[in-house]
Amino acid sequence: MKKLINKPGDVVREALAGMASAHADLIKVDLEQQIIVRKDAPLQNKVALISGGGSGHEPLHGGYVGYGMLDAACPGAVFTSPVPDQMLTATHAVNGGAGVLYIIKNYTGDVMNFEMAAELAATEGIEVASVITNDDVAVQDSLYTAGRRGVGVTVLLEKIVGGLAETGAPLSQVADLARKVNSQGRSMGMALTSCTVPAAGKPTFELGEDEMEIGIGIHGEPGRRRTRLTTAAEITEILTNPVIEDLGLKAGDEVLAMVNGMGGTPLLELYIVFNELQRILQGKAISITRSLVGNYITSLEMAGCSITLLRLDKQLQKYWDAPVHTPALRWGR
Amino acid sequence: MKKLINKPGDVVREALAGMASAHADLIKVDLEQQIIVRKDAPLQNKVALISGGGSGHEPLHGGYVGYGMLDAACPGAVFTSPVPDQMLTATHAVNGGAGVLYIIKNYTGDVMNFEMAAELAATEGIEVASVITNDDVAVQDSLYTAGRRGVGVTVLLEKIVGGLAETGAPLSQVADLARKVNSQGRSMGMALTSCTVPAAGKPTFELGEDEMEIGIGIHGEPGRRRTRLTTAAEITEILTNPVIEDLGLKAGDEVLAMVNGMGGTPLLELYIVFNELQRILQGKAISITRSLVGNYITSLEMAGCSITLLRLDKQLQKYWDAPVHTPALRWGR
Amino acid sequence: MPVTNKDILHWLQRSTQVLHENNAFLTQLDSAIGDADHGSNMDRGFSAVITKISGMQEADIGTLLKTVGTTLVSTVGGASGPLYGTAFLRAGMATAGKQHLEGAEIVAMFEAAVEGIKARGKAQAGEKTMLDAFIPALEAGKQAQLEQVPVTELLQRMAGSAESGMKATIDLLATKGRASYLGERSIGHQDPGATSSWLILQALADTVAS
Amino acid sequence: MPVTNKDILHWLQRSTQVLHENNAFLTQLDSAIGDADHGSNMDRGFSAVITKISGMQEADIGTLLKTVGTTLVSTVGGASGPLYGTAFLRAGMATAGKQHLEGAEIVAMFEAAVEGIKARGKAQAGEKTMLDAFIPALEAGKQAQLEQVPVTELLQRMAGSAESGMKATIDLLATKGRASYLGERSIGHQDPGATSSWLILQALADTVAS
Ligand SMILES: Nc1ncnc2c1ncn2[C@@H]1O[C@H](COP(=O)(O)OP(=O)(O)O)[C@@H](O)[C@H]1O
Ligand SMILES: Nc1ncnc2c1ncn2[C@@H]1O[C@H](COP(=O)(O)OP(=O)(O)O)[C@@H](O)[C@H]1O
Ligand SMILES: [Mg+2]
Ligand SMILES: [Mg+2]
Ligand SMILES: [Mg+2]
Ligand SMILES: [Mg+2]
Repeated sequence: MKKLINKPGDVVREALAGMASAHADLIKVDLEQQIIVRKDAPLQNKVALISGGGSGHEPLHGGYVGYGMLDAACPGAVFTSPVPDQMLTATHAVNGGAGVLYIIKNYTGDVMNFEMAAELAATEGIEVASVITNDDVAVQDSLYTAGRRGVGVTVLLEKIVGGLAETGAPLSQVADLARKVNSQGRSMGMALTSCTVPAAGKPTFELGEDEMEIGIGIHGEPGRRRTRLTTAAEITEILTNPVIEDLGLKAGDEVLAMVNGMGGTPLLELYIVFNELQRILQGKAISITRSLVGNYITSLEMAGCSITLLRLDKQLQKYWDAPVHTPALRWGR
Repeated sequence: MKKLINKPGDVVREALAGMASAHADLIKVDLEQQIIVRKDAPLQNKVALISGGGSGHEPLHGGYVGYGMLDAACPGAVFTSPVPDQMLTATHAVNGGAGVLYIIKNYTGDVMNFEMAAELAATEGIEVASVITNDDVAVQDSLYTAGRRGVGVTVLLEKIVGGLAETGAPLSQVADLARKVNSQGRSMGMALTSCTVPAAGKPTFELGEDEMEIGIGIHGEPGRRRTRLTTAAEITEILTNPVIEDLGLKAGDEVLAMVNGMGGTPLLELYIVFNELQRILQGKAISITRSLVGNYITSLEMAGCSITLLRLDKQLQKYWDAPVHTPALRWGR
Repeated sequence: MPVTNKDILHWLQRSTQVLHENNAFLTQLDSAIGDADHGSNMDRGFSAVITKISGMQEADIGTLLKTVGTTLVSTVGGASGPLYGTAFLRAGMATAGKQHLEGAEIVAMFEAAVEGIKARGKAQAGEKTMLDAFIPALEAGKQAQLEQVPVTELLQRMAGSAESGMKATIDLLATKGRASYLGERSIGHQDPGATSSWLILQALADTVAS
Repeated sequence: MPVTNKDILHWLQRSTQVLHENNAFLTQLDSAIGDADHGSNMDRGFSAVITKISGMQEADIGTLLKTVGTTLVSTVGGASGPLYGTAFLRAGMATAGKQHLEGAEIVAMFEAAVEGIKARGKAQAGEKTMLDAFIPALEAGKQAQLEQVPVTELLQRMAGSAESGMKATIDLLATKGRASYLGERSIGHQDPGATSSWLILQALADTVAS
């Protein structure tokens, strides 16, 4: 295992300490409770947005805490959902009286831990709503799985819904927009390499020199199928077509397109994939109105990428464009 | 070689096409001449900033074209300096009559190609000044080397000097500030892994499971020495101490600190390094007034990091804080 | 001889040790069909448990088990945190105030635990989860209780059935948890959660036998 | 027999082919002490050259070589682009208007090329660069010219000296170019630029001999 770390058990705490000093203008970090909170929280009469999940997906979620996005993030151990105590502490730290929205990626662990936190918050009379993201078309949603995973759309949702929350909209409206964003976005990912969980010390799986995994999530896990490595053009087709189909995108539609790196893929390659994506969508007369190319929701040092398309309308575009100021996403101020 | 590419020979052109469509609001890309130009160029009576170098360092330089930073970037083949024709075409595209500043990283190839471009521009009567960055303390500047390489400081310089140029300052003043920034910053880098130039098809060098390279540049090349892999704490010491010493930093000094990923290192680890850096500087009563943690000047998918410290004063801080709007760096608008 | 609160304490200590020793093994199982963290999750949780209960020599069994439950919920995370946490919480509720447990009480305790896991995880037998170790163990416990076997034997039979259940997960297709994303590819791998469940049940049988 | 402009065309064709065949080899040499691009740089440059000069059967030697120079400057980049570009530009200036070259003119042409490389790269002999192939070749050419040997032999001797010079770079410590960053670690590796220089000089000797 080759990593810039000290002890595997200290990875998350030390990275949080680093974040705290690098972004002291934007966030407060509680190293004891392991939560990241917006500097000016709690904000009176603003719905507070909390998300969380295992570490190893940086900048998700801690990098998205700040003006116009999340009020708090709860990072768990690497690839391990945080615990209800973190979420409850975060809830106390950010609740400004207008209620709290939990943004939960659909993984059994995340769902159950947030569920327990919500139960506890409810007993204290705090108004909590939850939205679950499940945009990964690699998982066939059916009786035979835990349901589609929450992946790339989570980033876009945190931004867009954060934009609305900043206006002082009520919890029900904020939660509705969150559900709408989730319903209008889909993703699919692939890996060229696995990654190594620090505590495990070796790669989660092994891939041959000419192999790739299609339909991976964001936990360094194997995907739906292993196939021969092929060109960026074909890989982009493989990822994009199911997304387009599942969303029912058609000529004239406008989308926000994200080409996301899994952590170990150079930006140069992500732009090549974006070029292919643009070509595919252009061929179907779907226009990319907004875009994001880079590492936004990662799996440690995994090489690979995911593609997310979000069907845009006036409302989503407006809150996407709204100012945001977080460690990892910033515009308009 | 596992990469998200089509043909090795098409990598740069296709990535540029991807950049062009992803950032059509900020940049114009000339795919024929292989140059990236600020959307609103040429700007009358503003000194134009041009940089360039081999591809594979993304977001450098193309990601830094836009308001408050570069007017144009010339990307060469992967790890290969661009040619004078690109620089000259870029010069024509951005010269608004106030002169042009070439920002050149100190590599024999970059220096010679920019030199030839400057000679050609001079024959056309275009006022061109050049500044060479050479901040890499891993290279002992002496009669026995081609001089220190230009690395991390280049990013900071492009931002700060871009801030001044935006105010309409004359070329001599812009060039002076560039030289000042270069003189006040130093860097050092290390690698956990090598990287693979697409056209070469295999890693530039091989490192054992418990080895690292200290004193690397940004071209996937071997460094000054190979040593046993150690902790993030020790690695940060190894990189930081020569930088502090060479800059002559002392208690009370303020710095801009950049922890830069080489392309394949997760943000989680970069924050751990930043935490160590903060600890080291705190121990010497040097304060980190501004910071940057992430992938800003990379070597394809190399795992590793570099540390850059820039001694700040009022002037540098002011232009660092000035608004910038480029694909890779954005604030204040 | 009934199971005493001392036995429960020793069981928890033994579980902590066994899970620590099997950290890498459990993570290896989780690498194949999950995300390579089950070993460190369980190890982290139980090492917090052992600290938490270190001063609780005199506590009744219900209090002990509830403490285990809340500690696991607060320190494990992932899927296994809420599931094991709920299991121990429910087990603690079923044994509230007790200083020792007869066979029937042991079975009732595990019944409550299993109900808790099912309620929290919305899974049932055959989905390639920890339930595929717990449910056969519970069935075996019920049967043993019907046969009025001594507590040591009851626990041995439970552990034995947990072990066969765990081994049987190899051939199952996962339909719950992270392994379900693999579809058919989940077949052929032993479930990590079923494995940790067996380790914990075996630790109980071994503790009481010795 | 003097070297004709046809010979020069054939030389450039042969060089293009030889550099293409040695693309991987040159890049491998550059991997050890550089950035793994010298092979593709030279290959890219000369394949542009061959396209550029394809219609230039009637051009004089000076025009041909200047075209090579500008093409290399415009397509190679890196350190080798300006250096080889300048070398060919200067060689072209030294042979302006000529349809054939006698031994003395060949030596003068290479002298101009070497001066160009020195001026552009600010290097001298012994710094582990292409000059360590070019300078011995030039010296050998001068000596051969003093001895009034036929042109074919003069070119053979130049190529032979370039080859020994290239091999001698293995033991040199690099003090110019990218390899200088390696310090002592640059010793033990053959310089890629000296190698491509030898390949080009050998191609000339082979062209004229055949
Ligand atoms: N819905 C569920 N019901 C019961 N057990 C489950 C369920 N989902 C997952 N599990 C168990 O949890 C184990 C995985 O635990 P762990 O690796 O710690 O959490 P995570 O899957 O969140 O990484 C699985 O092996 C399985 O036995
Ligand atoms: N200053 C110099 N003078 C002469 N030759 C040089 C000089 N610097 C580098 N070279 C030659 O250039 C070669 C490297 O060329 P290449 O790999 O194409 O460019 P780069 O070093 O920019 O990647 C070296 O092997 C060396 O022979
Ligand atoms: Mg997990
Ligand atoms: Mg190069
Ligand atoms: Mg797991
Ligand atoms: Mg090179």
